[in-house]
Amino acid sequence: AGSSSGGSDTPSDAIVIGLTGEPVNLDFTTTSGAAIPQVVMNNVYEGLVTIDQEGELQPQLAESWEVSEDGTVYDFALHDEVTFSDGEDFTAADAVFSIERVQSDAWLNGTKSKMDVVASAEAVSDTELRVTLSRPSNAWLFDMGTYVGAMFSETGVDDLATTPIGTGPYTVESFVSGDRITLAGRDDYWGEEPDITDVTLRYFADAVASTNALRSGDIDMVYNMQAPDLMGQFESDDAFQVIEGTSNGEILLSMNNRVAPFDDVRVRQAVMYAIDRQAVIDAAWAGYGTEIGAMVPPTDPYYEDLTDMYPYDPEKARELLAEAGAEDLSITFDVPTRPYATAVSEIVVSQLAEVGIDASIQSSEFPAVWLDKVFTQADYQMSVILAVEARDVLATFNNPDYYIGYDNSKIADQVIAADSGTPEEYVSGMQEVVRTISEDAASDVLFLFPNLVVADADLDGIAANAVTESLILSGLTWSD
Amino acid sequence: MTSADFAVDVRGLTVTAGSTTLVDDVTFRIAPGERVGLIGESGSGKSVTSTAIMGLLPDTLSTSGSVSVAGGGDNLLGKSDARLARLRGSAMSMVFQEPMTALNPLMRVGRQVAEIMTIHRTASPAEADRRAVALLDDVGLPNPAETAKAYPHQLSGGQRQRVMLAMALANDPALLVCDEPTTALDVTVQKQVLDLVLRAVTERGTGLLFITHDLAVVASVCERVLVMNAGVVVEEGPIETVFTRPQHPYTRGLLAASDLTATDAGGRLFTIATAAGYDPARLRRDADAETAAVDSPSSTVRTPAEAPAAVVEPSAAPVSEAADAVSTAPPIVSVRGLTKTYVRSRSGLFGRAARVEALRGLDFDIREGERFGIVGESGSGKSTLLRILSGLDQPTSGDVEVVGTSLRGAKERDLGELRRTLQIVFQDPMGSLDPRMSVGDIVAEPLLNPANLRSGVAASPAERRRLVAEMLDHVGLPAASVERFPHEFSGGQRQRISIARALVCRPRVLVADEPVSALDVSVRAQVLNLLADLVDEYGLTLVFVSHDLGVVRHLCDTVAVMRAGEIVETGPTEQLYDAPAHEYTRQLVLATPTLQHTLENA
Amino acid sequence: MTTHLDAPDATGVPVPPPTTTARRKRARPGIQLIIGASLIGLVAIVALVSLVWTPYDPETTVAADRLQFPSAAHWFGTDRFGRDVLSAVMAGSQITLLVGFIAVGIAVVVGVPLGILAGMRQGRLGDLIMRGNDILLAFPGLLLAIVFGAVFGAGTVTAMVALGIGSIPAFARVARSGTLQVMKTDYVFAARAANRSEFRIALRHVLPNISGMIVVQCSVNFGIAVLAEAGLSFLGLGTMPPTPSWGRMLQESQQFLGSYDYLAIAPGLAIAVAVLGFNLLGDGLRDRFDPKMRSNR
Amino acid sequence: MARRLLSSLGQFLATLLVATALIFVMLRVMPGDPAVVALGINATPEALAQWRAEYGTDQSLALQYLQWMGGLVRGDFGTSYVTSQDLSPLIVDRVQVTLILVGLSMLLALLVAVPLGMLAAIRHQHPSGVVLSGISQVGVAVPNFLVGVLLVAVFAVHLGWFPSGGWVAPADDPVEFARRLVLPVIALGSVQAAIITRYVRSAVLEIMREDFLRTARAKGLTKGAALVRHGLRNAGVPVVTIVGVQLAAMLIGSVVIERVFVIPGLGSLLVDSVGNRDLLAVQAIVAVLVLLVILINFLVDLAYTVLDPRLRKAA
Ligand SMILES: Nc1ncnc2c1ncn2[C@@H]1O[C@H](COP(=O)(O)OP(=O)(O)OP(=O)(O)O)[C@@H](O)[C@H]1O
Ligand SMILES: Nc1ncnc2c1ncn2[C@@H]1O[C@H](COP(=O)(O)OP(=O)(O)OP(=O)(O)O)[C@@H](O)[C@H]1O
Ligand SMILES: [Mg+2]
Ligand SMILES: [Mg+2]
Repeated sequence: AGSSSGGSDTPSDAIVIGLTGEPVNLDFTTTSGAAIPQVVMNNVYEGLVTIDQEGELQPQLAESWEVSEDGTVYDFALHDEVTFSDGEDFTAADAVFSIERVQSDAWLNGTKSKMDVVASAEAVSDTELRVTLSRPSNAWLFDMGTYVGAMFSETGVDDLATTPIGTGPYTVESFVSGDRITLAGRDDYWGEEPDITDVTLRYFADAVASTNALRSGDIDMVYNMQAPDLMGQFESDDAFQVIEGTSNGEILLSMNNRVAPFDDVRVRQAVMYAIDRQAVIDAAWAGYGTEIGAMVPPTDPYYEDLTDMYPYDPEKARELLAEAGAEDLSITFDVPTRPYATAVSEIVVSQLAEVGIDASIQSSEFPAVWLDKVFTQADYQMSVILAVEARDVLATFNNPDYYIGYDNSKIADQVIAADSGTPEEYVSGMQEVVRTISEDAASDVLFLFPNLVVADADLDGIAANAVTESLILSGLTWSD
Repeated sequence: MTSADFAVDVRGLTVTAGSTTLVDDVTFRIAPGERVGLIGESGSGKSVTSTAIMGLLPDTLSTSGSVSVAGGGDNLLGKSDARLARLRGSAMSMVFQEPMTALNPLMRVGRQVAEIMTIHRTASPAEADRRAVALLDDVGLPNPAETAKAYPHQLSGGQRQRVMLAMALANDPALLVCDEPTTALDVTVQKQVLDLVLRAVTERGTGLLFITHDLAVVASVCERVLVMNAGVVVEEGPIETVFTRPQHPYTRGLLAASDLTATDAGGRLFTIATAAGYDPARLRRDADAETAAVDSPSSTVRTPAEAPAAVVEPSAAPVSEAADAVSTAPPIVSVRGLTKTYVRSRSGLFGRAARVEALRGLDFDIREGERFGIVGESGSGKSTLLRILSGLDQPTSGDVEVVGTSLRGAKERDLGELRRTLQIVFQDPMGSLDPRMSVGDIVAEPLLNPANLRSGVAASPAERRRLVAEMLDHVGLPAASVERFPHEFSGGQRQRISIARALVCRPRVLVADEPVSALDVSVRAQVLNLLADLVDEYGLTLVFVSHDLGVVRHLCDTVAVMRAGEIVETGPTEQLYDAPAHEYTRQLVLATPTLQHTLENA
Repeated sequence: MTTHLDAPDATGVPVPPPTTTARRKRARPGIQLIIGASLIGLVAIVALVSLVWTPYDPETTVAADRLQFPSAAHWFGTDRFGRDVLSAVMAGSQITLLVGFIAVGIAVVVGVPLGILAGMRQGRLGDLIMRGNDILLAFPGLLLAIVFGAVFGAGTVTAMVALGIGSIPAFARVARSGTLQVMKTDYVFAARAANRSEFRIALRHVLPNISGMIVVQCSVNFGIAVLAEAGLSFLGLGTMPPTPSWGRMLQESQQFLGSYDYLAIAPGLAIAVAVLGFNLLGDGLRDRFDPKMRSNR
Repeated sequence: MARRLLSSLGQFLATLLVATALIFVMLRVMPGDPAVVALGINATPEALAQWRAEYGTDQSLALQYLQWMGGLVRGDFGTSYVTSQDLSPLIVDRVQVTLILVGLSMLLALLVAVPLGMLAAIRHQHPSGVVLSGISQVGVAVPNFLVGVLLVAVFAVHLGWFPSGGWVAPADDPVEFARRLVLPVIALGSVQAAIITRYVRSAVLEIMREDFLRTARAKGLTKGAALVRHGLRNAGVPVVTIVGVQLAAMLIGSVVIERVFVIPGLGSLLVDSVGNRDLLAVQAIVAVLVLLVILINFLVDLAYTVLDPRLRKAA
């Protein structure tokens, strides 16, 4: 496949993209992690709907849809003449199959719960699909734009790990583990064929290696760059373009609400005041990233600027700690082995020390150990993690069994009400919920993780906003 | 080449290492066909002289003077390596001491011999291969065509030395330098090699520089001798003259110490220090007497003393009166049907486990108070026997009883009694002393185990110090030695330390494995004297191993001759030497060069 | 076979002048030994000083001071958290020495007795030990470190222990071959003839006489451990932040290459100095301990 | 030969048994459940149980081990928990990559180290020899990833002469394959060259003191010629030993260089598999590693016997 592709000598229909975090396989129905949907969603698989760069829902396989008055019945009109890459036609039956499959045992990934709200799905005709929800949900349709809503072929789910079959513009040509995945454009794609039909995704364990490859002309774009300090060199170089896209990822300084000392709201609030978030962004991520104050990215409908709620005020922090009788705190800080986490942790520890909290870093191998110890067993005091899933504020805080251990009694009912209400009620309801969570200082959202992209200056159509996990390839094109 | 009237001409050769002078103003000349010996004790500068002639000295040494070799142009000193290389192996050749290491282990010996011809282009490669086989034949190697294909490790020491010789002679050099070529060989093999050298140089008219520390050897090979001491040639002249009328006291000392048949008034061997009382002229007369003795085996060799200061007697004399008493005493060591088989671990990858029958059925007794000598060539099993006697190794079969302890299958703890009554002195005086222990600790070590003490009670540190001091005094070492380390002593002194350690617990049996083989002649006499004194003083039974017949003859009253794991002959020393019953014993006696003998033949 | 370069002792009195001067001359430490010892001494002194004093706290981040080029205030500059690189390099020497000492310590404490035992008991026990050793040999330290890192959590301790276990075979081998040599010497036979127990022989004769080889091996493995720790830190399996470690500093400096090169120079140089020091020390010691090598100086 | 092979095989089996059993236990006590890693956060207990049943990780350790060994006997490493891929072709792929990388690096190292080591030995008293051995000392002291990073910075990023990394199978594109190997092979090989130079130097120095070399000079060879004709092969044994040791160490040790140059080798697979708790993959890697190490030792032994007739069967 397309191997040598220096920025200038790349054929106009080929591209090599550098990524970090290789998928172990291509089956997101049984394997977690954002790396799989990053490759296959919108490229190999498509959904009924998709989410655009501004975070808005857009039709994809469904031309249009209608929602019943009570918000529980969705009637989708599907595109005609859509085929899967194995040649099979895409029909409403496939959509029913796909939705029901999420609810079945075949789908193991935890995100399947997003489909819990679906009561039934039926194929009214080949192009007409009716989905009935058990209760109205504002979130469901949005979720259908993520990989939970991927449409599978009834006959093409035998080997999802290596041979994904979808309706998207690309097929997986090869998967060399530890190295690369190549995608090839489909001739028989139902929509507009992409300009670039020869895509190579190369995986780098190390961000520096990927930028080196970019600079030596080996690759054309580094997507979701993990070494922000390298950006400066590209910004001053005309041969490259640097894009700071948004993402759904929040850097969450999680505090275990169930164990001392963070079972005391005053201690949690003290931490909020103790952290100078802009300084964290500057030191840990070279100034890239946005303060958002809560676990809601600006692209979400119910975003509200809460950054002023806890200004940097070490004095206040010390007061709160004194009030809580928690001076000279010693805590352990479980840091997953990820570049952002180690970078953030060093500055956080230093800032906490200022207010008299002695945090000792304990490194947790990610994902294995961190998932086991911190996430599953909630055997931790403080941790830090990049939460990448879209619209995850509720998943994080509206579940007392979750590792954060936030007591959701105050918000649980508000959440149901908001989800079931009108879109306007949904927005205001959710803002209410988020404010409550912030007041309780359930955890400290340090900043919104930027989706840093560096690319050859001649590359156009880069979908730099990581609104969902997916990296949308079809818009890419070379300018001359 | 023909025009030269010398094989080598050395003038004022001086070699220095930094500020130390190793060889000082040495001048000599060897005529074509002349055989010149260079003698002197260890470290006197013999090897440095010979390597300087060959131009093989390390760069760290500096030379002055001049060395010319027939056909080699003017002074060779200071010439480039490339220039000298052209002469080495063609105009002059050298045979080194260690046959085991002097050949390239990875190259077939035929190729190594052929190489010297191809290097100097004296033969085409094919021709060289052919001539190599012929040369190997010349030096008396059996089956030369086969041998040429062998690797060095497949040949014995004597055979390797023959290969070296074949190599050295290949290009008919004007000068052959031999640096102790037979020191590492058995006497029987030594004789063959010496004969070979002699024949080769006479046939070819090669000048020979022969280095050795063995006076008898030099006498048997050379016409003229240079005596070297501390880098200086102190005396020079025809063998006959130098050995019978030495002018320099050092030469006289060497002669006296080498002569194990001569003792002073106290029945002790001469040392360099006491050499003044030694009359070298007796060698000549003795030799005559010896011939007579061989002619009529029944007569005992007893030459009346001539020198006023010395009683010259055959060595057995000091102990002869004790011999009768000994023969009636009960055996303190009794060996019956002793065999020992080693199973060598696989040599290399494809080797099979080799079985070595080191001892094949020995029977003998040693009586209390006896001085029992064991002689035999290398590998005949002498050391193995001693290790078994001292309980350091297990017999494979047969019975061994030492001081009432049966060693067959004895466990370490059963050997307490044996360890207490029997002690050992080893060959290598450096190797038998732990370099990291002070002399005091070394000598005191046997005292640390209470089981070794007669009293059976642990000795206090003070007691130990007293015993050690006493013992050191006995072996003639100053009390201050306790704090020093082995490397600060000379070879002879180290052997004294070793003896002190062996005797500190007052054993009844002393076992000595070649205790003087590694020593210079000058020191050898001292140590032998000391041993004889201590054996008398402590009433020890002595088991003494040596490959040197002269030494055994001086010290022991009974001798056992070993060959290939068997005792071929045992008997009273005199009888065995004078009338060897076994063919091998006879060969051994004949092959041993003695000054008397060779001077007689010269 | 043996050569005697000493003067004869006609009088039975020790002969100090020629022998001891010759000794002293030979024992004069080689240039390698001097350089090696000085470099290690430097690292050790820096480590000691850093225990009580460094120009700045090596762990405190100062956002305002990030990425400053070397200056009078910060001789080696500051890193991306505004920490003083000189202080970090100084403090990093502690980890380096610690890793070296513990890793080598484990290997010595386990490997040497095993090697001596295998050398002294050449029967089944010896075979068993060496077989076990061969098995361990198939697990290089890095493999152990990776697996241990997963089992016990990556970090300095894990790395040290894994590297230590990984170098046990080297020490066992050296100890065994040394022991085999010593056990063949006459002084051991003499000690056995003097009724000394095996344990005493091991302690009094074997250990002191193989100590030279062991020390050489130690210094070699010290260097190996320092490099391995750096490599592990590079993989993210070494010392964890915020504890300063040269390997991690080097790894972190990577993304600043080309713009803030000084960040790589200081730790890179420090690693090279330490490893070079230990290697030179090892070579120097080998020359001293190995008589075969001596004549070569 | 057959004997030696047999004993190698025995050693392999014994080592494999112990090693894999150890790894098995170790991976089991390791924190982190492969099911959780695979299914991720939010997975339901039922889903986890189902996953475990599917991959058999809920069975007893002994049974899992036996099953795995059974597969191994049939030359089957099993199917990865995590990637759902057949492990055998994957491992074969990775081993190939590592062997090519390591083999070429060692070749380069030897080509550089043997002449340089000899030169350093012959000139050990001249300034040039001292400088050479000084360079090799420094070379040994530099972490190899630093060399790699610098090579990339200069030759890939700055000068653009070579790609900064990546791997192309030789069958796909031989030219590109070679271009991509240049820098990693230099990075890995140069440090090895420094190490081996030191060994060659000391082996040659040792040989230079041997009696037979003096003999060779006495035969009329100059110092250098004697060394080349008689010394080299003799110096071979210690050099072969260190080459064997280094090769074995590099199989996993090259992981650092693999990381720098983004090369999918065995070491990288190990690091990834351990991170993913891909127990079967780790097992397979360890098994292959043990096999390779023993194979290397066997070849080293073989080289000894080729070099040294004393080690051949005493006829
Ligand atoms: N390369 C050298 N550098 C310094 N001193 C040396 C060197 N070679 C030999 N010597 C010294 O020169 C003196 C003479 O040594 P040489 O080897 O010539 O003695 P030798 O008479 O041959 O003794 P032996 O009988 O033991 O072989 C000794 O004191 C020795 O230590
Ligand atoms: N530990 C051992 N393992 C295997 N073979 C041995 C061992 N010790 C001795 N041998 C062999 O036993 C035979 C007798 O050896 P031993 O050392 O007793 O001879 P020796 O008469 O003392 O010779 P030397 O005069 O050379 O000291 C030799 O062939 C030797 O190679
Ligand atoms: Mg000599
Ligand atoms: Mg012997």
